[in-house]
Amino acid sequence: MKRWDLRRVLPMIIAPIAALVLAALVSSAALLISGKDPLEAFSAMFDYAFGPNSGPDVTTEILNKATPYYLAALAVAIGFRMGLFNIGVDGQSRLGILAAGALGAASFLGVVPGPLRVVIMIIVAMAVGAAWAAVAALLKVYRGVSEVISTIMLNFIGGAIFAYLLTTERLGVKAVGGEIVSTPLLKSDSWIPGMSLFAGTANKMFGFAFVAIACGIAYWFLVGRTRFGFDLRATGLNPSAAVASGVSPKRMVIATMLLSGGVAGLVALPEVLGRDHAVTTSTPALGFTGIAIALLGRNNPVGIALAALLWAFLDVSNLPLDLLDIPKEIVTIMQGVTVLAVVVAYELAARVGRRQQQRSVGAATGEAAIVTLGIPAAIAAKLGVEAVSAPVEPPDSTAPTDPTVPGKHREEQS
Amino acid sequence: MPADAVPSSAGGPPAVELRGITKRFPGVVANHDVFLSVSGGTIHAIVGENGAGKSTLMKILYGMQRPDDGEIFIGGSPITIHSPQQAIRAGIGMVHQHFMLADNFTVLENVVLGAEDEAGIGAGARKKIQQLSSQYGLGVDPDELMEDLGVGDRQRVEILKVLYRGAKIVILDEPTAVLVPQEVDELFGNLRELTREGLTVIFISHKLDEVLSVADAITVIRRGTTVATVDPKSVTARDLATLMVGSELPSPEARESTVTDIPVLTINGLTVSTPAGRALVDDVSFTIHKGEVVGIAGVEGNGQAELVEAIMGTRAARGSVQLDGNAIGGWGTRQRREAGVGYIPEDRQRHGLLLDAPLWENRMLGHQTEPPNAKGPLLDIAGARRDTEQIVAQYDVRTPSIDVTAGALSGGNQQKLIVGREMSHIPKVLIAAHPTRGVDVGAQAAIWEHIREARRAGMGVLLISADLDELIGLSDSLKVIYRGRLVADADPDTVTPEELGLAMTGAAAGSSREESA
Amino acid sequence: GDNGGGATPTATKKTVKVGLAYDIGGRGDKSFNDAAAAGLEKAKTDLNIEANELEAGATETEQDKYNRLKLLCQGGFNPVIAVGFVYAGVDPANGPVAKAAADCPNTKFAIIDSVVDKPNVASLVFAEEQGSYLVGAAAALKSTTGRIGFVGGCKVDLIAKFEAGYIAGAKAAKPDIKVDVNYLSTPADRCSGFNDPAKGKTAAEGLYDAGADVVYQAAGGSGVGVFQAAKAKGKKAIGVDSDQYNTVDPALKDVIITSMLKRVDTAVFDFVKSMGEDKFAAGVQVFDLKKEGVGYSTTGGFVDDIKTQLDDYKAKIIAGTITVPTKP
Amino acid sequence: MTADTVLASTPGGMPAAPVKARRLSTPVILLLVAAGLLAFSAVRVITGADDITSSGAVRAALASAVPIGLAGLGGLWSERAGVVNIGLEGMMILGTWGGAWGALTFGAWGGIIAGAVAGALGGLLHAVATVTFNVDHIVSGVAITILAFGLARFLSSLTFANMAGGGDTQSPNVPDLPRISLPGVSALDGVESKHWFLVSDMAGILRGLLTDVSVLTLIAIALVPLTFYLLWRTSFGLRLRSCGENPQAAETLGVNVYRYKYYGVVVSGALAGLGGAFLSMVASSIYREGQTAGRGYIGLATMIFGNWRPGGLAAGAVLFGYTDALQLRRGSESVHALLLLIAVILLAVGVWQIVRGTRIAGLVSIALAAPVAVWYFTTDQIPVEFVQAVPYVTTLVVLALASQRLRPPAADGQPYRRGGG
Ligand SMILES: Nc1ncnc2c1ncn2[C@@H]1O[C@H](COP(=O)(O)OP(=O)(O)OP(=O)(O)O)[C@@H](O)[C@H]1O
Ligand SMILES: Nc1ncnc2c1ncn2[C@@H]1O[C@H](COP(=O)(O)OP(=O)(O)OP(=O)(O)O)[C@@H](O)[C@H]1O
Ligand SMILES: [Mg+2]
Ligand SMILES: [Mg+2]
Repeated sequence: MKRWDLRRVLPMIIAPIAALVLAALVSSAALLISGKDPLEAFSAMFDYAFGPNSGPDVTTEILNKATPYYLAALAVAIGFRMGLFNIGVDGQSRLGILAAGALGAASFLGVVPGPLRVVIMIIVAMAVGAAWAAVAALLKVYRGVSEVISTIMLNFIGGAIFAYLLTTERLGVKAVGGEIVSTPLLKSDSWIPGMSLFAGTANKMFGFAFVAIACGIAYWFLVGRTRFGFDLRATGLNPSAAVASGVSPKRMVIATMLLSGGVAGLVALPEVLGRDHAVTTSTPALGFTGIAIALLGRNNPVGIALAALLWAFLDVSNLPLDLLDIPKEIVTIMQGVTVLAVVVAYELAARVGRRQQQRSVGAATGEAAIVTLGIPAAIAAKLGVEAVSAPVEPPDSTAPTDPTVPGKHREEQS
Repeated sequence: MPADAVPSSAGGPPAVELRGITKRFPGVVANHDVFLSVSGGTIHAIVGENGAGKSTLMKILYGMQRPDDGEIFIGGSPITIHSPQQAIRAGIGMVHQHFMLADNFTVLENVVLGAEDEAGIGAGARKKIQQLSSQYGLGVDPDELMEDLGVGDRQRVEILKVLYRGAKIVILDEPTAVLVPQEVDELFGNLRELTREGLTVIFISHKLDEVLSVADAITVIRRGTTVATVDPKSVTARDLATLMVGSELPSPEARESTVTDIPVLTINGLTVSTPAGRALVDDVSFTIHKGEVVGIAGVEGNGQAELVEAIMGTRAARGSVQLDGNAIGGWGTRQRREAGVGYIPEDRQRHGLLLDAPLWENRMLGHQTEPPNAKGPLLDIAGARRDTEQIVAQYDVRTPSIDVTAGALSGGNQQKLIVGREMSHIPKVLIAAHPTRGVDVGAQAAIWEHIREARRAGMGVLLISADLDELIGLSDSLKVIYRGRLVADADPDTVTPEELGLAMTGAAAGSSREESA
Repeated sequence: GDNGGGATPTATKKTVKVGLAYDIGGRGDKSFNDAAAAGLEKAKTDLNIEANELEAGATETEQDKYNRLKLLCQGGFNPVIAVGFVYAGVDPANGPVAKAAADCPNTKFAIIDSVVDKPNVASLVFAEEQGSYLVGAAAALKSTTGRIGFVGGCKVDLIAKFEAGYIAGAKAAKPDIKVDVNYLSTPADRCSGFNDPAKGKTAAEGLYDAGADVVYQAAGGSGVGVFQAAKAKGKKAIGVDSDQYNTVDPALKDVIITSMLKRVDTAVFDFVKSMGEDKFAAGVQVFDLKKEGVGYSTTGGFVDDIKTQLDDYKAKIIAGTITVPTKP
Repeated sequence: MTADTVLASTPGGMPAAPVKARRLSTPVILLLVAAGLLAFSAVRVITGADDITSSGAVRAALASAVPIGLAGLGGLWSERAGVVNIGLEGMMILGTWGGAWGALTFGAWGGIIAGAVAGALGGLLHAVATVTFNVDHIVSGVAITILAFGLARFLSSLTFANMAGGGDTQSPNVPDLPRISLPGVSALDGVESKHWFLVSDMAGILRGLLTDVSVLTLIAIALVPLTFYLLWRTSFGLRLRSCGENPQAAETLGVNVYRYKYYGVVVSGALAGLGGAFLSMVASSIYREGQTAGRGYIGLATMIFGNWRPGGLAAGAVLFGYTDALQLRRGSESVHALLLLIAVILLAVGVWQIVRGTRIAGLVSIALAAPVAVWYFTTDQIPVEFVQAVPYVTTLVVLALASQRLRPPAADGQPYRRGGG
């Protein structure tokens, strides 16, 4: 078995595609039930997203929407890789962005040059997000509180703090004519400029997308290429073995939670720095979206990127469905089914892969087995046994390595 | 108990007969054309190397695995068994190799589970359990919580579970692995009691002398096939071993002492307590010198695991631990390992491997901060891969490549990988807990040889094992642990397994057998 | 959404294609969005129009709103009506409506509840505090216990306007009246209090138990819970936005003594009508008492006896002798 | 290491049994309840926050506790069978839709059934994913919640949107279930409104619990002892729990683990669905999108809080329901009054700890009591944002204090495959 064995990799590629097809079928069925034409729906979505009219703008928009999704999913994935469920991305992101937004617009920082203020905002957002995540980490480490529950509670509590602070009596302001409370608008020197992807589009891609990409690369490098990453993965794969290997579980939980919360703090920054230029009470909650996307992308930085784009495509392109009087909830249904189908498909693919590995192990060790078979003649003679000692014929012992043999495999018994 | 309903041994059809059983797993033929005939009212032993297919065969008989081929006869009539339920209905009961008990349930709940129809789950069941317990002298209290019981009691609960269901055929898969000789004797007493009542016992063990002493017939399985059925009176343990392995065993190597007087690991007053204050390891002190193997004998659950964990730094402890002159008591596990403590954990799958990761990543585990696995804070993947190839070759890990996952390897090969990994870092001290548990004879000899070799090179070894022969054969000095205390020292040159076993139960505390190390 | 194909042509000059974008909650919220829908429905029957309606999703960015507006204007809809302040965005000068209006300079836009200063945008805003003042006075006058209540769906400034007017009106009518205020949510949970009738019910019960006998709700979809509580306790309630006496479940009608009318329906209808007559006027249109843009309902006849007093307040507000506060 | 290490003689007797979690005896519990009642009563009299023991607050607490408790019971069934169910929220969403739709189509009782069935279908999906396909339990739960949200909206656009008074996001008014009052208790109204020390408090509590109670509330309350009976006193329950403790062992004893896991998860979904139906039928008489507002997760927290036992879970649900009800009933004042209570409790705990000899913990408690008291005396109200966080803070604090005594089923959340052991 080679390092990149096609037999092992192929199921992993087929799995998400099969899941997508299934999701499309399910939503088609839903559409047919409500008397709509699925093809019309899908073509309207594609036309809106990539067609000549709206295409360039909407495609850019998909990228822009995918950017915070990507960050949210990365935040979740860091935890997932060590078996930690950070469901609190939402709260961490809101507190982080509020602190960053308020500070970025604060007058006492007015003298600081814009780019430096951006850096300060990024650092503050990460620090506050990490600090809020640390509450859950400490509760887990020292009080044994499951992070699943504590982060959910902390989302509500963080939200309360956010809502308390972002009012016109405190950190918030209201623009003339508007009703939305937000932090003061950032000065334009601390905006991150966007870039046009296609000629003549009004919509610009967030400059922060490059930060997100950098985060993805950093994630890949950290998890796959560093000692810390090894500890992280080892803990996720087998916590007790990781402990025996020298990983300190407490430190690991805290470090991972801090990292995850830090990235969570970044989630809303692309939009704030690139478009809104202020933090509002309606910062979208991306915690659950992040979980779903991390799962779809198998916690892999490239997979997450693809999943984020898919998710963003579905979210953005459903807009024209209303015009056609097609219920756009089918998109949510499709998202839910995709996640479920993808994880099931990966599970099945992993089973196929595992079986293939066992076969190849069996094939490699089976040959060795045959050589040693047979009773030494001396012993047989001494004991007078040979009645039931027929050695196993070689073809049979290797039979299961032939994939076509319909042996009763463990996987098929249930 | 249905003592009457059992076909008598002589003359009638065999109580259990298996014909031509074949069972394949992906990549493995676990059973191939197996024939087995067990007479009623006897104790029938099955022996074979690890992975020979014994457990699989019994699981087939008990309905937990379906054979690909072959027939089963109970009391002479053919029967299909597709689930444990059917097996139980056919009068078959099984005590599994690993305890099948729910810790958070009471004894009663564990026993009646699945057999609620017998006597309900309340007072009736309690009465029945008490009655069975006294009838067979098991001494089990139905209302105790499982987690409060020791291994011996657990074993008896397992047997009680089988009896409670009115089994006429009782399968015991390695029931003695975790028992001390005295407990084994008790168990055998129980088994004979059962056969006197007319029950049939099928019994799997790796301990050949035990088998010879208790069985009425012995079947040897090798590589999934029945090799022979022999009469215990006409064979020796050595004959059996030869049948199992299929070749002559290497004779035990003559011992030569390599012990120096340079201490490498010194433990002083080491104490591990539960949160409630009970001492699990109680004021333990000893020294390991360069080139010395110190063996710890003890019944499982007397603090060995905690002692190892305390030395490895994965469990809080009081007292001092000195490695090569450095007090390492306050160090974390990583620091200890980097300082030269090698570790072969007791449960390799739980503590030693990442089953879903490839071999080369498993090679890094535990040494992820050291060359060849790391350069500074980064991993050195190429280095680790190269070194893994070398370990695979040197330690005869049977695998098609280093990219398969560790979970795809057999237990013995997994163990060889772990041993190779630990040895290749040339530890100053090796903490080896049951280094050959679940490993077949060939691999066992190889692992011993590796340990001896490293010892010659000056490594100190702390050896913990349930295999008394291994302990005696490998150790330069032996200590007995009982309830967390070192209660006796023994000289491996003179002590016998029986004496050691006696000391392990605490009975010999203070007796004349101890000698100074 | 609605296909809006069935417009019966009547005496208007040309067919107007109206695109309407709802706020979160959308059609069927029995309140704010439904008021806009009612205006559109009326336009459909009375005028020669075609219409299409788009709903907002639960978690949207400003960009999504902008995309929605742009989809409508690019789809040839003119005018495009944005229902709700969210469409103005954080910075109305640069928000979804402003941007879409810049992108489609030939399309006329209307925004409800916010002011967007663009040559092709009409801003339709309401003096909710004035209407609330009147129902506050009504509540105080109707109260026998000297204690009344207010249930707000979410603690945001817009709802505070309702609260402020209500309290001011009540105090004007009865200076020693006690007003208990209870908000159902905050932006902390993304204003779930607009969607949780159970919370509305619990909160209103708390107010009634504390002695209030009239409760005014500005709680969107949770308002029905307030009416249920009133029914169960045999107390009274005041509706909001549309004449809820007419929209609520018949069993609950008799608890609603009046509703604070925020004539989003009229605003929408008038706006569509003006488009048909080519009379689009950019700029702010304040729908206040004077313009009958806010008011109180009398359906059910519960406030007939105090109508003169209420109308007196109304006249004073119109005349400017009373200025109603917008912050509590 | 010398020869004399050899023989420390064995300490006599068996090693001490591990300390078991202390169970409170009935008199102690009664005493604690009485003390609690006294404290509440005193705080009410001192602060004048009559709502903290009013019948209305108690009734609201009950109504608030029921959906959470049902979700928690759902979690219990599932996790006792070894399957973590974080999809409770989604199953609840399905239940809100099912309850309203069923009630509108078949009448109120039909709503109960439809709500439970809708939730059960969600549970079935979770079971298929986790039990049959061995998908990670949390993953499946998250996916089901996403799916349920879309499905409920889709279904309402198919059903409610066509009904008079309904829309894509809300249903018409849903027919109500009967409500029951214990005869005679209503008469306590007079006593309650006097605001006497202790007497009025007890009257308020009794009235809240015994009058004007929906039958679905009664059903929900009855489900708590019923769950206990079924899971701990029947062979069905023994088997189901064995799947959460040691499925391999259960398998070897002939228990069909898959089947019992399916039972557990499907019942779990049905209970969560019932909780959803309660929301749309009893708590608000209307289906409204987003109405569950995270109650499924709170239910899960309640179950953990209750140590995976029905009684503890019910206590947790009531605590959460109480704080939730209080914050909704002129919360700024009521919760403000609770500050005093908290200060008093902290002080009492501190003194008790010092008496017991844990000086430092005691001093910490007392030190914490001081700022709370200061907060109370220097303010009149608590900002509404914080008032609304009270239930979550309470849950988190209690979990932080109690988590280490908790004992989840041993095989909870672990994948299981037949023949895999
Ligand atoms: N639960 C399981 N699931 C899948 N495969 C398994 C499982 N248990 C064992 N195997 C397969 O069986 C083989 C060896 O398993 P096991 O650990 O029983 O080895 P063994 O026979 O004891 O080996 P050895 O003789 O080397 O000790 C491996 O190839 C592995 O793929
Ligand atoms: N569930 C399984 N899936 C795949 N292979 C298996 C499984 N169970 C057992 N095997 C394989 O079947 C072979 C026989 O295993 P079995 O457990 O019967 O051996 P055994 O004789 O009981 O060994 P031991 O002495 O270690 O208990 C093993 O080599 C293992 O590879
Ligand atoms: Mg084995
Ligand atoms: Mg075995």
